[in-house]
Order: sequence, then C-alpha cells, then structure tokens
Amino acid sequence: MGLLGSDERPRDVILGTLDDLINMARSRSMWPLTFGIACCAIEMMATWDPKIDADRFGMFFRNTPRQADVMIVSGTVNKKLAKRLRRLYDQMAEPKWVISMGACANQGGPFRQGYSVVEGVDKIVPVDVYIPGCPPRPEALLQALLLLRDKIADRELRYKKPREIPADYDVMAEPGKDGRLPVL
Amino acid sequence: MRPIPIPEDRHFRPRLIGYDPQKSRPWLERTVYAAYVFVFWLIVIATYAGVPALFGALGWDGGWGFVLMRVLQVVLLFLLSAVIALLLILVLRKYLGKVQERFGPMHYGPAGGIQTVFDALKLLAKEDFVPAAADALTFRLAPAVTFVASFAMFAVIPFASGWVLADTNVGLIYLIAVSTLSAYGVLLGGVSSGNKWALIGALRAGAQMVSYEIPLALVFLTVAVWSGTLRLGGIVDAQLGLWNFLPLALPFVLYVIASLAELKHIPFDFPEAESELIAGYNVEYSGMSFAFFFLAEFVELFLLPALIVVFFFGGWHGPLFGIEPGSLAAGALESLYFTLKTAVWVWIFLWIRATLPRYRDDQLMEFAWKAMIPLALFGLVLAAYMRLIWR
Amino acid sequence: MSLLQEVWQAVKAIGTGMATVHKRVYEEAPTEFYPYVKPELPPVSVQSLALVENEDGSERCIVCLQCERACPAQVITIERHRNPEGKGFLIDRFDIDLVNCMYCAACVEACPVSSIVTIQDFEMSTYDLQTLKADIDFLHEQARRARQWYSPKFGVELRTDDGRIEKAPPEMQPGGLAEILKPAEEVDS
Amino acid sequence: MSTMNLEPVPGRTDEMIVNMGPQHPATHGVLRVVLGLEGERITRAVPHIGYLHRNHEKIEEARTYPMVIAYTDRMDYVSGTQNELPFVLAVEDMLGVEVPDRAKKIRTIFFELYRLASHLVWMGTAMLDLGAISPFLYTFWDREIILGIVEKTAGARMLPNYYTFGGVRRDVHPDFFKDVADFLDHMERRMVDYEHLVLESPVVHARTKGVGVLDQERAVARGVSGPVLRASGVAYDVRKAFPYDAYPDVEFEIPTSPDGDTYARFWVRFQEMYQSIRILRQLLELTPKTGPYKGRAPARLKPPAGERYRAVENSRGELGVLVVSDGSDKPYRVKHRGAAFSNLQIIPDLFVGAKFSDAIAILSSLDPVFGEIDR
Repeated sequence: MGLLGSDERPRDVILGTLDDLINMARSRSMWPLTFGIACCAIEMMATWDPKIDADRFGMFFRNTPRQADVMIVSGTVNKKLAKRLRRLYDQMAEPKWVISMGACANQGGPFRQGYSVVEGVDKIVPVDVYIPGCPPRPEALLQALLLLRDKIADRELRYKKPREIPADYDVMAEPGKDGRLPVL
Repeated sequence: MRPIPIPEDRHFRPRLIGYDPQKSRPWLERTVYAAYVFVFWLIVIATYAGVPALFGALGWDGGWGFVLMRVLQVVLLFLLSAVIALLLILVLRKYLGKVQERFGPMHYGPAGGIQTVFDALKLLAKEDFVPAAADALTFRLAPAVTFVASFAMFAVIPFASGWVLADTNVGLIYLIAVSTLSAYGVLLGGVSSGNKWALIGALRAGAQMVSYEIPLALVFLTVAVWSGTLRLGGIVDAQLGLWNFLPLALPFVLYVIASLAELKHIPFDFPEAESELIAGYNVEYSGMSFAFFFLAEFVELFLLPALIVVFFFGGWHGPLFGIEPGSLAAGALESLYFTLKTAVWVWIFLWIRATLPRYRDDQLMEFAWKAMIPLALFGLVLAAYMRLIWR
Repeated sequence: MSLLQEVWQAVKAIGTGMATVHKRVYEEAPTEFYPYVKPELPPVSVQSLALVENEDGSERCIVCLQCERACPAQVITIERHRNPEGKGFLIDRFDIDLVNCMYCAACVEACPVSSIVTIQDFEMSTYDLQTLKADIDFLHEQARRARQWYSPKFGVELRTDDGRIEKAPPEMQPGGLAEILKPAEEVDS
Repeated sequence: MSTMNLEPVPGRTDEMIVNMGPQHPATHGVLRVVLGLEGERITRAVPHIGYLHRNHEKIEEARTYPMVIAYTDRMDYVSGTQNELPFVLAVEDMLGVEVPDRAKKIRTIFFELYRLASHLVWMGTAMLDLGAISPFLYTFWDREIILGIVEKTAGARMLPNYYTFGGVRRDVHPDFFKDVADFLDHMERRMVDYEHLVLESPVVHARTKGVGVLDQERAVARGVSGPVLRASGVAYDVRKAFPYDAYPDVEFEIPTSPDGDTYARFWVRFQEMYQSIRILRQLLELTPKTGPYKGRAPARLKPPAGERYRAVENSRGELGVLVVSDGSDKPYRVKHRGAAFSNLQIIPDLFVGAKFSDAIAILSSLDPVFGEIDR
C-alpha cells in the first residue's frame, strides 16, 4: 500500500520515528526484577554468569520493582505466593513485561496436581514469553529474553491503553472482606 | 526408501542483531572510551575557553551578557555531566565485566558503546511514579536536590589554570557546604517515600554524613593550612614543586576513605545497600527521578576523584612542552592532564567497588569517630608544624 | 605495636584481594556468545523429547504404553487401536505436554524399542503455550531435525547427511570407556 | 502476642515493624521474616515459610517408587543428586538390592561434586549479601564446570534424576574421570583466590566475627545439623556416624570450630570444600574405569510392607527420608527430614539483638534452600 504501508492508521513520520527509537531503547535495556522463587532461580542467576553473560545485552538485575522492566517468574507459584506476585507486578512501573520460566510457572508442571499450586502464572499476571523446561538451561532463558526484546521492538501500535490484565483472584488465598486483595 | 525431509523450523528464534559480536575487541572499546573522553574534552574547552572567547569577541562581557555567558556555560556543564554519567556507567559495567571474566555490554553499538544511551532513553520514557504514601512535593524535589548539590561542585573545580567558573577565594568552604547538601537530597528522598526501607536508608545516610563530614572538613583544613589558601586554583599552584600526597600522606589516605563514604560507594554504600535495603533511599523511585539519582551518583564519582587530584596530585600540572602558559593550547593540554589523572582515580574507585564487601554502618561511624577524627587532627597539627619549619 | 600490625595485616589483605580480582583482567573469558554461537551439548543431555522413525520412514513406536505409565509428571497421552492387518497396535494419538514435562527422561528409560528419545533442542521458548503441546507430527519433526539423540537401549545415535541412522562412536557413548580401553588391554595381555 | 503476626506494642513508638521478603535479594528465595526494628537493632523476628509449598510428600504418595526419585530432586535444588540418595538407599534396604562397588563410588563422586557446587553457590550468594559482586561470578563459573561434567554423564545440569535402585542410571561418559581430575586441579587453584577474597578479607572479618553466635547446647537443642552444627563445635557428620555408599573406603576429616559465630560457619564450609576435593581425589584413584554401574533390581518394585529411615549428609546437613511401604508399588508415606528446615529454626534466636546488617550475614551463613524447607 505504497509509502504508508498497510497500517490501519497512517504513520506519523516524526512521532513514528521517535516511537521506534523509544521501543528500540526499551528493548535493548531490559532490567529484570530480582525475584527468585525455586529451582529456576538458580538457573536464572546462572544466566548472568561468565559463561552466558546476559549483561552483554544490557540486562542487569534491579532489586526494587519500581525500577525493573521485566519480571522473570522463576519457579512454582503457590496460592500463598500468588498475591505477593501480583502485588509485585502492580508495583512495577509501566511499561512492564513478564517471562514465565519453567514448567511450574507455565502450567504448574509436575506439581500441578497439588492442592496449593497455581496452575500457570498467567492466571495472575499477563505473560509475554514462556520457557519450557525443568529447569530451562540458562541459554533458554537468554533466548526468551531476546524473544521479548524482538517483541518489544516490533510492537506495532506504539501507544495504547494499559493492557487488560487478567486478575483471577480465585487462585489467590483469601481475598479480604471487601473482595480486594489484603494489604501486607 | 524415501529420504526423510528436514522440516521447516517451527520454533521462534531471536534475531541476530549486533555488531560483529563474537569476540571482544579491546581496540574498539578503547576507541569508544577515547571518543567519549574526546567529547568530554571538547565540551570542557568550549565551556571554559570557547564561550568566554565568543562573548569577548561579541563584546558582551558585561552586565546581562556576562549572565548569559554563565548560563550558557552551566548548560554546557550539564551536558558534560550527562556525558560523564553515560561514560562512567559504561566503564563501570565493562570493567566489572572484565574483572569477572565476562564482557559486559557489548552488542549494542560498537563494543556496546551506546548501551548507556539506550538505558537513559528508556528511563526517560518509563513511567515516573509517585506512591500514594509519599509526600509528593518532597518526593519530586529530592532527586533534583541531590543532583544540584553534586552539580554545584563544578563551580569551583579548576580544569586548567584559570579554567574555573567561580575562582572564589572561599572555594574550600563552598565545597564543604555544597557536598553536604547531596546527603540532604538522599535524606529527603528516603523520608518522603513513605517506605520503611527508604526510611532506613535515609537514616543511614544521615548518620553516615555526620560521621565522615568532620574528618573530611579537617582534611580540607589541613590542605588549606599547608597551601596557605582556600582558593582551589591556589592549592593547585602551591603544588608546583611537590605534589601534596607526599607531605600530606596521612590526610590523603583519610580523604580517600572519607570520599568513599561520601560517594556512598562500596565498602560504605549503606544508604543504598542493595542486598540489605533492596535499593535503600531510592527504593520507590522509577523512571526519570531514579535517573537523576543515578546521574548524581556518577557525577560525584567523577567530582570526588577530581578533588583528590586537585588537592593531592597537582591538579592540572604536567609537562607543557614549551607551550606558553595561559594560551588556549596550554589550557587544553592542562585540562587533558587533569582528566587523565582523574580517570586513574575513578578506576581505583571502580576497582575497590569490584573487590570489597560492605562494612556495617556502625563500623564506619566507629571508625570515623574513633580513628579518623583523631588522625585528621593529628595530620592537621603535623601539617601546621611542617609548614612552620619548611616554608 | 599490635595495633599497627593489625592495620598492616588488614591493608595487606585488602591489597591481596584487589590483586586477586585484577588478575582476572588478563584471563580469557569463558563466555559462549549464545545466540550467535550455539552451544554444543553432550548427546545425553535432556532438553526435549522426540519420536524417532525408522530409516524407511516407518513407525518405530510399538504403542506399548510403557512411557505413559513411567511418566512422573503424567504428561504423555496415548490412544491406540489394534492393527487390523497383522499384529501389534497403531497410534491414534500420541501427545506429550512439553509444558508440564519435567525432563527427567523416565519415558526414555522405559521405552523398549528406543522410539522416544532425548534430543538437545533447548530453544523452545515461545509466545504461546499451545505450540508446546506436542502431537505426534511435532515429535516426528523434532526427531527429523535432530542430528543426534540418546536412548538407553541403543545409546547415542547419529543421523548422517544422507538420512541414515547409525550408532555413535564410543567416545560419545556413556560407558564407551569399556570399548575404548579394550584394545589396550588386549595389547597388554 | 500471637507468634505468627507481629503486632506493634501499644505505647511503644521506637519500634518499627518491617517485612523482609518474600521478594528480598538476601532471603535466598522466598523466606519472609517479620522484623521489629529499633533503629538498626532487631527486637523481634518471626520467620514465615510456606511460600514455596508444593506438596512434595503428598504427590510422592501417588507416584510409583522410580517416579519419586525425580521429585526428590526438586527439594534441595542446589545439591542435585544428593536428595535422591536417602530415598534410593531406603528402598534398596527394603528390597535387599545389592549395589556394585563401582556404582557406589560413582554415586559418591557425584555426591561430592554437588557438595562443591552447592558450597560454591553458597559462597557466591553469601558474598553478594555482604556486598561483594565479583566472587559471585567466579563461583558460578566454577559451578558451571561441575554442571558441565554432570550433564555429560547424567543428561541434566541441576536435577539429573541419575541415581536409581541398585546403582546409577547409565555408565559415565568416557571423559568423566579426566574431566573431574582437571576440574580438581582448577578448583585447587581457585580456592587460593577464594581464601583471599572471602576468608582473609578484613571486611568479612568485621562483618562476621562474633556475629550470630550459636552455642553448642542450643545448637543441639534446636536440632541443627551440617556445617551450622559443626561450626558450633559438635563433630557430627552422617558420613562418619552412619557411613553409606563409598564413604567407609575414603579418608577425610570433619572440620569443626568452637566459635559458633558466622565466621566459623563460613570457615567450616571452606574446609568442607577442601575435604570434598580430598575425597574426590581418593575416589578417582579407587574407582575402576569400567565395570558394572547398576545392580539387579526387581522389575516390579514392590517393597515388602514396613518402614525404613535413611539419612545422608548433604550440603546443608542431615537429609533423611522415612519411607513407609504397604507392599504396593507406591509408597504409603514418604517423610523427608530436611536439614535446611531445621537450621532455619534458629533464626529468631540469632536475629534478636543483632543489627539488621548482621541478620543478612547470619541468614547467608545458614544457607537455606526453600525447595527443601517448604517442600
């Protein structure tokens, strides 16, 4: 469709380029949140070790959710942890992304039959990239981070309203009397 | 027997973007650093020689013209501090990578050279968040206070002979006053965040400040007694024969320790203590406010080593190869000497950061009150006697 | 005196530590440059599962359901019917839920014909979980793309360039040491 | 006062209740400790666990005996195969399976390799908690070498599911013994550096000496085990007290320290790493290069009804398992006795009265792993 491409709305040359630049910057400077849960957390740490060195791609851990861009859910999420996980996600500043690492975070994995385990972290937070494995290799986590990079850089609609987030409070333990999450 | 067809790849593969990434190329890295330092040097020359020359040529060196010139110089210095932060963060990450047997940022830009630019852009575009529990005005103001306090130190830093914004004869006192202010920014930010970790970080910053500022001021006093002036240019000029770090060895060591504390740098990074207080005073900051704290931290990481060079390592002094002092070329060369001497001290600070664990906060206070202050007083008396005897 | 000695000890220790750290600058980094260079994984490494066909394209699996019974995470679903012409069974459905799989290789241990094998394809990250619900076509594809795989019965097998399947040399096999050392022992005796 | 939730004391304004965890960089996972802080001093401490509870023991009752081995891996996920051994030993006892000598030695080699790997992770994270960044990267690279050796033989890096009833699942890779010998040479060189960076560092001395003292009586009363117990001067080690596998054949010492403080726990772990290297060197000499790697286990695993407790000394202490069989192919009950869980109980004792920074150092010296604590 000629110069403007096949987009639904015509692209603004200046703002479009600026958006491209900002998406490029966002995709190349993803700081994950230090939040290790279980076995996968050890492999998550190993992704930053000298052999793999994800810092080559400009990623390093921030301890506070306010300054982090990516949450790597690295392990089994049970119902006691679920509301904390959701809270951490809410505390992160926009824009934010979630990577679900390992079988347990994806769908409960080998523990999905247990009474306390949340079957899939995507019931609590919106997940961008899933990694299979138990635990995945550090290379697999790096691959997922780079897939996320490509996803951010390619995002067609640059500005859009905050994503609709599925908040399945049933999977979390005991919401408060007013039906909302208890405040820690 | 049919040959088994190899199917198409159904998996997602990341794009292979990057700049010939499969080996480290030290020469390229050095070129990147040199380019940053060159930009830094150009800005310094433009600030201290270019702008006054321009205004002098235009005849605007009085009244409002002078004010405009100073404003322009300050804007250039702001640009300079941005360059310093971008370079130092890159160098920190690359150097940490080197000593940890890995590479650090290397795929975006030549040898990872524009990684920090991406980081800055991302922080610019990230949501800047004020928590509900925070005191909004103070919360917004604190990063600015911190940054301005460290940025104001530029006013008296002499980059070369005569290359200084305010060649005031109370330069040292100004430094003592201004450098203390940056702790106020940390205090304000921590207390106004409405977060307990930030509060602990702020209290630690306050407690730390009252302990290391006294030996720091005593060392300033020692340098002033030894040089006979409070003007920073005068202190540098007094070191023409002998750099101060030899006669003032004890105050020099104390000064390095105290500036580590003032920088909130390992082994004294208690207000930020990543593994204890999560992120300390800046735990609630995101986006641009956080970037300002970061900027202030790295500008200080340049300024305090620069002060070490001014006080103890002869400032801008170096061989001039027959260039007439006071000329543009001499100024340029002198500012380069100053930059390189500072770079060595920045490297030593980064080296300390890569090696040492963190002390406990009360141990610094104990050390400051029980060892550093008596030693600094002793150094002051010694320097006074030495001055009486030898000069 | 002892105080001075203590201070000297501390300064010396800090200096030694800093020298220890700085020494690393001159050592070569072991970084693998992952997305640009794929790591060479050992052939027994369990990264994913695949269903190997025979060289002529016929099914190796005899649908004995041993793997389904052995799976701790219970991710294998097999449906079968009796072969109308001849003996044995035919596959209706052979699904492995690679999302929930714990990659313990118990199914590979259980397989009597080495049909289900472990392969080294770890690059399975995805935007959509449904791509990981492996059906029989997916598992066959994985096997066709693989250059080497492992199963306890046949050991490490390689796929040659012309599509044949052959046993790997003993240097790659678990327990290959026996075969490697045997000629030397014969020479000794 | 309820023991679970810390309520502010009415009328007391100098105490601040701080919630540390479950997301905190120094809690080694998902521990939550509610602290009462008076300035920097801790007045009260209540640890909360259960954020990683994933019903190991209940799920294991619904799995057959070979399947359980894969699940035990996921408990103490830093020490890999060490978790499999007590269960394997208990079932072997019940079945009366004969284990070949070579299989025992291979198992022990893996056991000690994982002890080194676990202690390396401990060292890196403990130094990270104290504020030093570089040792973390060094130890993780050494751990990568160990995991590379393990993966070449066992097929997975962390959770290999390698031991089986009667031996190990497959014979070792032809390069195995050479790789281990090379690694030990490498490790001995690196240990010198770690001594410089950790044990000799004056900052570490300042942070750890005299901090978090656990005296001998309380250590025994609280049921701690492993390096934490030995740092309090009790020379109890399951490898010596109730030897299993190839440990009767090798010589090694049990390092103990009378101090009981955080530095002693650091020191004991260091000495254990030297002992592991020593054990591995002996085992490389003793293990036949070829031979059987697996005994003859019955095809249908149905241990006779009864129960059996076996324990091993893993990286954190006594890891035991009680298997109750009702004669079917699934265990009636599997009860794990985790060392990290018992060691965690001394947290309130050691935290109260310490500085907040000390609490971080104490916690890192306990080296908890939450897969095993919460199970």
